[in-house]
Amino acid sequence: MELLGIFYYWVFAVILMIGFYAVIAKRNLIKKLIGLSIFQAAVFLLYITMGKVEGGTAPIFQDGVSLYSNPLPQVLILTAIVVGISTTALGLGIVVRIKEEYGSIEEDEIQERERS
Amino acid sequence: MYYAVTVATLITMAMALGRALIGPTIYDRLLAANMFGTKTVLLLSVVAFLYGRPDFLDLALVYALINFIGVIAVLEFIRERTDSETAEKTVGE
Amino acid sequence: MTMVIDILSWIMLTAGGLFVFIGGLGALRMPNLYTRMHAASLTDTMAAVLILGGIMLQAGATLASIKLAAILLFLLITSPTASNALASAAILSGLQPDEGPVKRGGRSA
Amino acid sequence: MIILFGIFLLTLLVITALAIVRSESLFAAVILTAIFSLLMAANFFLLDAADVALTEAAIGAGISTVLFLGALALTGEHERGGSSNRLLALGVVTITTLIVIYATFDKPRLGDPEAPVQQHVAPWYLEKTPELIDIPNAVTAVLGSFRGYDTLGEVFVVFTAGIGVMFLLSAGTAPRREQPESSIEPNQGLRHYLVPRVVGRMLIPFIFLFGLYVQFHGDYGPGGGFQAGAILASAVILYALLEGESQALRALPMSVLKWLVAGGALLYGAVGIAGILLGGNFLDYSVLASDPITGQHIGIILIELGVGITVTGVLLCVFHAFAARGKV
Repeated sequence: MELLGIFYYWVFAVILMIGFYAVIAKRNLIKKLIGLSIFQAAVFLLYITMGKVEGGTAPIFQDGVSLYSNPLPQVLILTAIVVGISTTALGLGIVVRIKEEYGSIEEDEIQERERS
Repeated sequence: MYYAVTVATLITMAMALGRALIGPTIYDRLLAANMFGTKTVLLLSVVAFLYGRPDFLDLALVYALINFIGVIAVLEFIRERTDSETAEKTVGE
Repeated sequence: MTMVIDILSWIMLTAGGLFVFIGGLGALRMPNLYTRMHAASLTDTMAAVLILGGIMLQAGATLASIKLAAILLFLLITSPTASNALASAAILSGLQPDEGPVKRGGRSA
Repeated sequence: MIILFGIFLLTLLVITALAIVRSESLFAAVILTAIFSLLMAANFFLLDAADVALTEAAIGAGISTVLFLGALALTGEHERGGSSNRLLALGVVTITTLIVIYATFDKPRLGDPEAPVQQHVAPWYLEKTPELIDIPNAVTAVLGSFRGYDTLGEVFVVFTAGIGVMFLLSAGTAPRREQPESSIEPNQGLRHYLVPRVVGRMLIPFIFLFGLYVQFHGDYGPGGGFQAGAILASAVILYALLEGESQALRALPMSVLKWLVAGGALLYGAVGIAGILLGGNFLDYSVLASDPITGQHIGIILIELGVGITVTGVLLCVFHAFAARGKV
């Protein structure tokens, strides 16, 4: 149980870093955005994991249940998911404009175009 | 008994994920994603009962209603692409 | 009476679990896209009917049963539609039945 | 037993994330992202977060795939491959992973009721919700009333992002209307595909109905404005995919959508101002009716409505902005 309880955090760390890798190592801008949303998802997972209470249930009151999980992280993440998709859309909009101006969405090609 | 169904669903999810990873075509991946969606509906319904909170079936209902929009979007995407390819060909000729 | 319903629902749940598993196996092992689609549709319809039906028997005449019936109904409507749209998209892009993946411009990744 | 299911799903989640990053085809990556979202929703549900799972479902099932595909149609679907400074990146990532994992040993175990996060304001929220607000869903109570400022801020972020996308994607090209309507291919959607079209049209009313149910049932079960906005937007996007974007614009013109985007945020702000005018604090709903609890109910319904309207408007505006860009 000790280790199982901590496994969730390891998964969080690994997913966070997979997203981070995509953001720093990939040259394709859309791939970077996908990486960013994976990164985001890892943070969501961490918050929700912290809010869980052993033996509790979802914080929607019901007769005969006295132990509920923490509603606060859920509120934060619920709004963050919708904000996340809006900001991803904004990022995609910028990528589309970059493609139109530079003819490419690969980072190094854009930089070459910039230098010449 | 709910546990048995949950385990079967989870194993099938893993197999669908396997198909999504192997491919080979994107349609295989899409098929796997769609299958994954149905499995999620089943999993969520069963787990809602396992938790004794059947009022959470709303979640499964969302997936049952809107999960196929993704596939429709891909169909539209492919149609658009094929159309523009044919248009380019006609212009080229 | 409850005994009979219980046994019936357990049978349905077990059979449903089995169908889910078989369908998943088919989707993984079948040789090409269209046969795989056939296997996947097994889990979408037969298994869904059995599993959701089994849970419905357990739930009895409650609001949950009505919601389950709605889920089942929509699932039975949407998943064949999705399969149809998927097959249309595959045909449209030049993936013929009976053949393997068509290599065209590196589309098959 | 449940925790084992959770761990299984989390393992699948890691595999999917790896596959997304490794895949060369962006199209495949987008489809895998859909699977990733399904797994996230299942995990949230296992961790007692029904509302969050519902949000992830409503966003991930249709809208995010549609947006990514819209962007791919405009930019090309193949990555040229290769990574810059791969070894350096791998090194940085490995070291950071190890540091983060080392840090996790000091974290409270999963589900520990003594953890600091469970000691702060959360018990107060859980205790006071029945007394002060009297709705069963504590998440909606915290979202709408206790932390109304936060939610107002989030709504304005969504609003700003929508405005930003519209600015970016309407710049630099001639407006579409100047082109003759009968250019090569009028945008016709999937009209020739009978089965999706008939079934889709039949389902749209049900999706709308369900969206409204989620909107107004949010006080009593999982749901609320954010989820409902995404579901309603999915319904209109489905219509646009089936009948062609111009038909969807005829049903819900851009001018109406712009009013929706601004109107929802304004409604939220107006509820706050109304609180001030009636002698309370900003976003204090207790003064909206003679009975504080009824006032809270009215306030929460109104602000959830505002959230729902803005989210629907923004998501649809973003969709139309991408779709219109493709046709020029």
